[in-house]
Amino acid sequence: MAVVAFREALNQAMSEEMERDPNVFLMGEEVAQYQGAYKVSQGMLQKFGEKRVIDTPITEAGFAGLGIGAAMIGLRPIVEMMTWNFAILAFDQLFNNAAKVRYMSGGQFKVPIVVRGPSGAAHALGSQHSQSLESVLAHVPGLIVVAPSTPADGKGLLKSAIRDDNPVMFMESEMMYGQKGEVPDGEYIIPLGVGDVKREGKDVTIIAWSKMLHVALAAAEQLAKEGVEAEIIDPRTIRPLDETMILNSVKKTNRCVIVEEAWPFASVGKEISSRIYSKAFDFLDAPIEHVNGADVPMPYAHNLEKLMLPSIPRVVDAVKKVLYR
Amino acid sequence: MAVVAFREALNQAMSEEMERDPNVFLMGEEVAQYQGAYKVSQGMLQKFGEKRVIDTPITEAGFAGLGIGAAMIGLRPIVEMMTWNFAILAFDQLFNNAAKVRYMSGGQFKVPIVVRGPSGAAHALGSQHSQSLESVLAHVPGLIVVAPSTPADGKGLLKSAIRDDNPVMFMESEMMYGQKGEVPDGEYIIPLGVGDVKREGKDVTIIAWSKMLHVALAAAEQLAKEGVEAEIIDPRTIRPLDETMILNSVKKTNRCVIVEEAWPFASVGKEISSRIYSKAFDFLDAPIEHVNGADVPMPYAHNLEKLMLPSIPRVVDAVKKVLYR
Amino acid sequence: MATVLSMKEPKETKKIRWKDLGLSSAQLIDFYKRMLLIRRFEERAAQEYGKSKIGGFCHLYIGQEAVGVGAIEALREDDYIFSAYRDHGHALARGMDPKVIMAELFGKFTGCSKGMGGSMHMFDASKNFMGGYGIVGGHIPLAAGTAFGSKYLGKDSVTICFFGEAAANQGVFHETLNLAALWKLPVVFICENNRYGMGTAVERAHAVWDIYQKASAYDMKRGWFDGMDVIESYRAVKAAVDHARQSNEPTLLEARTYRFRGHSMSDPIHGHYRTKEEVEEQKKSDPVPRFGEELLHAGILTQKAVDDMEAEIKTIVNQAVEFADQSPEPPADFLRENVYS
Amino acid sequence: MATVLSMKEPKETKKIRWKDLGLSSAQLIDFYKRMLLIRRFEERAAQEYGKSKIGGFCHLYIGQEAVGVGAIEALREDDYIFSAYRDHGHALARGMDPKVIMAELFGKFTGCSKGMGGSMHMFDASKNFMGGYGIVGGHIPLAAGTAFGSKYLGKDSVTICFFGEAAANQGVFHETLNLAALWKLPVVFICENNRYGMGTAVERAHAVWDIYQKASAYDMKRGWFDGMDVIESYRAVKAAVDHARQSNEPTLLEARTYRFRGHSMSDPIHGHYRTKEEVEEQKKSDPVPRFGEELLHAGILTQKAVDDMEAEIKTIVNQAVEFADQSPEPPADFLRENVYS
Ligand SMILES: Cc1ncc(C[n+]2csc(CCOP(=O)(O)OP(=O)(O)O)c2C)c(N)n1
Ligand SMILES: Cc1ncc(C[n+]2csc(CCOP(=O)(O)OP(=O)(O)O)c2C)c(N)n1
Ligand SMILES: [Mg+2]
Ligand SMILES: [Mg+2]
Repeated sequence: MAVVAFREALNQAMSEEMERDPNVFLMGEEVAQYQGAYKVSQGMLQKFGEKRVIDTPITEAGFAGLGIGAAMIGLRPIVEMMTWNFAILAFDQLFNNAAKVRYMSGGQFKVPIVVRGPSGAAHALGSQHSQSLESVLAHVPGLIVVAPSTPADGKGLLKSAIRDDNPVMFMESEMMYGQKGEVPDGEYIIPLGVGDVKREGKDVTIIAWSKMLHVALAAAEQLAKEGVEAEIIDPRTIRPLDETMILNSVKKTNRCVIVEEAWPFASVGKEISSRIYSKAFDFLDAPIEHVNGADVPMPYAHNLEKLMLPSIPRVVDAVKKVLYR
Repeated sequence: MAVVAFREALNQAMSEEMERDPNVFLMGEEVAQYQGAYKVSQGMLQKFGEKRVIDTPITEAGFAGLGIGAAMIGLRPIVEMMTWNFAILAFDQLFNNAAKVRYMSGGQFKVPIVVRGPSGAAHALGSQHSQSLESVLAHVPGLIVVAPSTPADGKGLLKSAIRDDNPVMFMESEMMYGQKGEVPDGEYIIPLGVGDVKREGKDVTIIAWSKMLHVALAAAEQLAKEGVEAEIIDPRTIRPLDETMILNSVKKTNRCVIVEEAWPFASVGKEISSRIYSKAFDFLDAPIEHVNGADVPMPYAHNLEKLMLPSIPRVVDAVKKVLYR
Repeated sequence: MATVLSMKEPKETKKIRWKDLGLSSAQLIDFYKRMLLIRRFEERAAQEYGKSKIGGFCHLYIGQEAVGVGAIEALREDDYIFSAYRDHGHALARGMDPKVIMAELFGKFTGCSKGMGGSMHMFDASKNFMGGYGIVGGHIPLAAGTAFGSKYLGKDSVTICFFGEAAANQGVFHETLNLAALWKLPVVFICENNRYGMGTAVERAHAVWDIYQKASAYDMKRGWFDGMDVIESYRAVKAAVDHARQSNEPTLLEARTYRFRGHSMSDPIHGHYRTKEEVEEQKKSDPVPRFGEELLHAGILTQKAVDDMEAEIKTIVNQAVEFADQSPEPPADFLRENVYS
Repeated sequence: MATVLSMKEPKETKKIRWKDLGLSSAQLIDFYKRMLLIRRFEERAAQEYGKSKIGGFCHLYIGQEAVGVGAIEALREDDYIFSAYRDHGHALARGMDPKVIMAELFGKFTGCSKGMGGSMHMFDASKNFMGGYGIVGGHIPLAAGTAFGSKYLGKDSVTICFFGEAAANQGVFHETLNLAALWKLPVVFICENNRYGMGTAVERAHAVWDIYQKASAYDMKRGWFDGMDVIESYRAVKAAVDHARQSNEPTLLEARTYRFRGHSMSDPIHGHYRTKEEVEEQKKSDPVPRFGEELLHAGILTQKAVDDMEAEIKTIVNQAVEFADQSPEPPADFLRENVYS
């Protein structure tokens, strides 16, 4: 197994799929000549040429819509959003066209598009550039939402996303692009909708995805020193959600903490906790704790940004709370 | 007390506030010459003139943004969206400007704008015209979200919304515009963030807002015949949510059903159930039941549309389920 | 209009008729017949709407038939068509079966979108009819997408995209025109300027009166034509489509037309925003009788042929209603089909 | 440029200098001083960024000083200014205290946005500096909003709005220009065409090369000017602002300029998208020395005065850094201030 950075794993996924299927292409701001704003597409222009690695003007609605149209006649566009914050400009295209064409055409046209890019806070980017919008996207039936936390998951899931016939919203993280991890050699596929236990434990279940998985893992290390064995589960795909894995873990540990970077109101975390409560009601020994980004826009000041985001101590505290320690 | 239709109550609220404050104005597609796509602004052009009742081109992002800019220098725009489905085109303006300017300017600029219009399904309008997006809006800190269910609430809350210094997203319903109800005479104000018990009962709490309140009320009538006394509570304001009222009711009835027209995933209903579970954990005698719009885009066919939407029988069944009947 | 690229005044363009277009008499008759079919179909749709057989919004194409028929006749079978919510006429012009269109309006499983789309969302993959869309302007970039796709796949299909003049104010129209011009995509944008976006007259919503001139911001070929004249429509669109096919260059065409009915079925024909007189005046240019008379005078049609045609169309429309009436609704479990996530 | 409305070639416009503009020597010196302040401030910001005192994205205005200074000097105090994320220069040109700007960059409570905004979101209500915005094109309709507000309130304030040439592709730019032209709003749109949107050259993103011509789609007054020349910037913007004030008519101005640094601090000065040679060539038109030399030759500035100015500015910038350094971060409970819902 090779150790590769997250961006490289994503690059492999795209490149392999483009080699496999001539109908796959990549489009977005700065993906080609500039080699990617975050260098995820490095070298792809050189490898696949201008026809298949395409720089777009800064018109998120326009090129997302163009991708949807192309997908309707059998192409498989990968549309890079420089960040998901900018994709808000394309929400009408995603909500009203990508998510609905298949349904309202009675199944005649599919929209096999992948829209991908980094989500969430990086560092000191301020209010408009630090949003985690997975719950907004996952609210909309017709869209699949993926948020991987490791290079291997990123690769395996992106390959599945590209092959899937539905529109897949693929949420990465600027802060993780450089993070390295083992990625199995050769063809490596992870099915959409299947979560992963990232750490086994018996005392408490911590649910986290994307960047927060790593906060959870670090908290678990610390908790282990205090004799608490946390089980950490990563849904990986937000919608459809691997409810079985979640329920199984909670039924085993009887306690649960959900860590997410997003704002708390009507978040994915609330979807998850509400499901656990309703389907594993009798298994819970304590109310579920949520650790979220604070319910405010992201402040610029470094000290407040840190306060805004979920942190290891906050996760540790939440675990102690559900353990009544 | 006069009996007036919902649209008339909203018209009164706007007209009274425009009389009170010259900085309030109304802007949107067809609000002026055409007298409102759904006649909510009927007569207002004649009363207030072209300067204050303004027809816009079909450019939701443009005129929403224009309203935000005007609000930054002290005007109090009411921006009518012909329906909230079209407001998706303005989500960048709402999420990134309306919700954040106050925060990221360190409090220097406020955005006292009201964005209002009908939300949800009307009848046979199909996938793109039948969306209930309150959870998407309520996810974003900085935005206030209101969804009244009666003419009186509509009037009282809209007046508060217009006077509030924050951006308020005000969600009405095409299906309710003609609905009549008593509206107190004279100045009538309802504070934002305060819910209302629409029916007292002891056996079960049904939480519902906007159009669904009426489905809940009808279900309660039917249940009453079977000896079940449902308490029906209407948060009225979605964000900030009147958590106290909700918890008090559930602590009394020990059972809860949440009815919402929106899709289920990461919905407002999930926010509410998750809060109840976590804060009234020991008071619940059964898992909370959710009655939602089906997790699909809205179909056109009449039979499927009916199946898609929450209905009286579905609410009755849910209540029976939480009562273990 | 004289050519797609020039911007002549309507009077000049009127003089040129079909002689130079190589259209056979059979084709001319077919133009007329299709327009008549749309007219009668829409009239019947209005009646069925009145009987609550059709629900929701229902936007009739009455008055604009010449645009859709002329434009779509200029296409090949492998070309792509996008429409907005005023899409019945385009679907009929494309040769979709009136039965499946009426069934769709009735929300039946035999409808062209299986009853899932309704009036605003007619689709037919077998005819490259890429659908009707309800968000004003929202479908315009999709049309650039199929044009992009044709080019990517090395095919010479062209895409045409219909939208109203009010849609040309939407941001995504601008974004798409820039993309289409920059990337040289084989797409023809057809703005059906019927002078009103709902109740708003062009001059109350647009800073320029000549909608086609919006293409100047993208250095794009552009022109307008008399949208009440099916021959002019065919001529202009054919030229633009041929040009797109040969050179991959897009064009923005403005069809000057008029809607004789209200915006949708719930909207009065005239009211706060336009007078009865204006509508009556416009009806003098009704594209259907106007072209019919021209064909009569030219000896291409006879009164008898017209009468036969009316009878035939009446039967077709009757059968469509009967078919729709008798068709089943979608089965309950279809509610959860076709959305996989 | 000769007038706001004509579209002359740069060579012609070069010949006209400040004589006809009624500018005093003191004003001309002030122009120079402000440009120099921006240059030195930005150079220092780059250093402090290197020391991690400044976080996030940091977009320097180096190379474009003449645009902001000339434009903002053409305004009255009660006029409104909107900027994008490349906003330090505009804030300084507006006369905001370098201390509060540096403190904002440092994320301090004494910053112009109390440390909540950062580099991209500088606000100053007391100077009608309506803020910097990070979504490309997203602030453009807000500027139409303050212009609308001035008119509504019966004031004759004008709004100017800065944005990059890449922003002119965004849909909301188009929607806003239509609204501004249709409603006759007193707003001047200033497109700072520095030839690149991040790494994408104009011609790779725009179907037209003359960005100002995009206004033709709205019948809007338009023009371009040499953005490397502070006098031309002042001249063009003054004419447009005066026109807006008198007639409520908007204008689109294109400032042809160049950015000498990378797009943001994390971006190299040259690389895949432009060559070192190109940047060096452009530096020959550096607006700061160019105008300084002109003033020297005209006897308006002396070398001594320039040296004194450099020293004074150095002190100002040093003090700004010191102030920022010593200022406190926002208190923890400020996290939840200013968001009421
Ligand atoms: C984004 C959006 N805003 C508003 C509407 C409501 N609406 C539907 S059609 C229409 C008028 C469109 O006029 P035009 O584009 O000229 O087309 P026409 O109806 O005249 O064919 C409006 C305002 C909508 N469907 N979508
Ligand atoms: C909607 C949106 N898309 C993408 C970005 C990322 N981005 C920030 S600046 C920029 C380039 C903008 O170029 P231009 O408008 O020419 O301004 P300049 O940076 O040259 O001053 C891009 C792509 C963004 N901030 N917002
Ligand atoms: Mg129209
Ligand atoms: Mg630029």
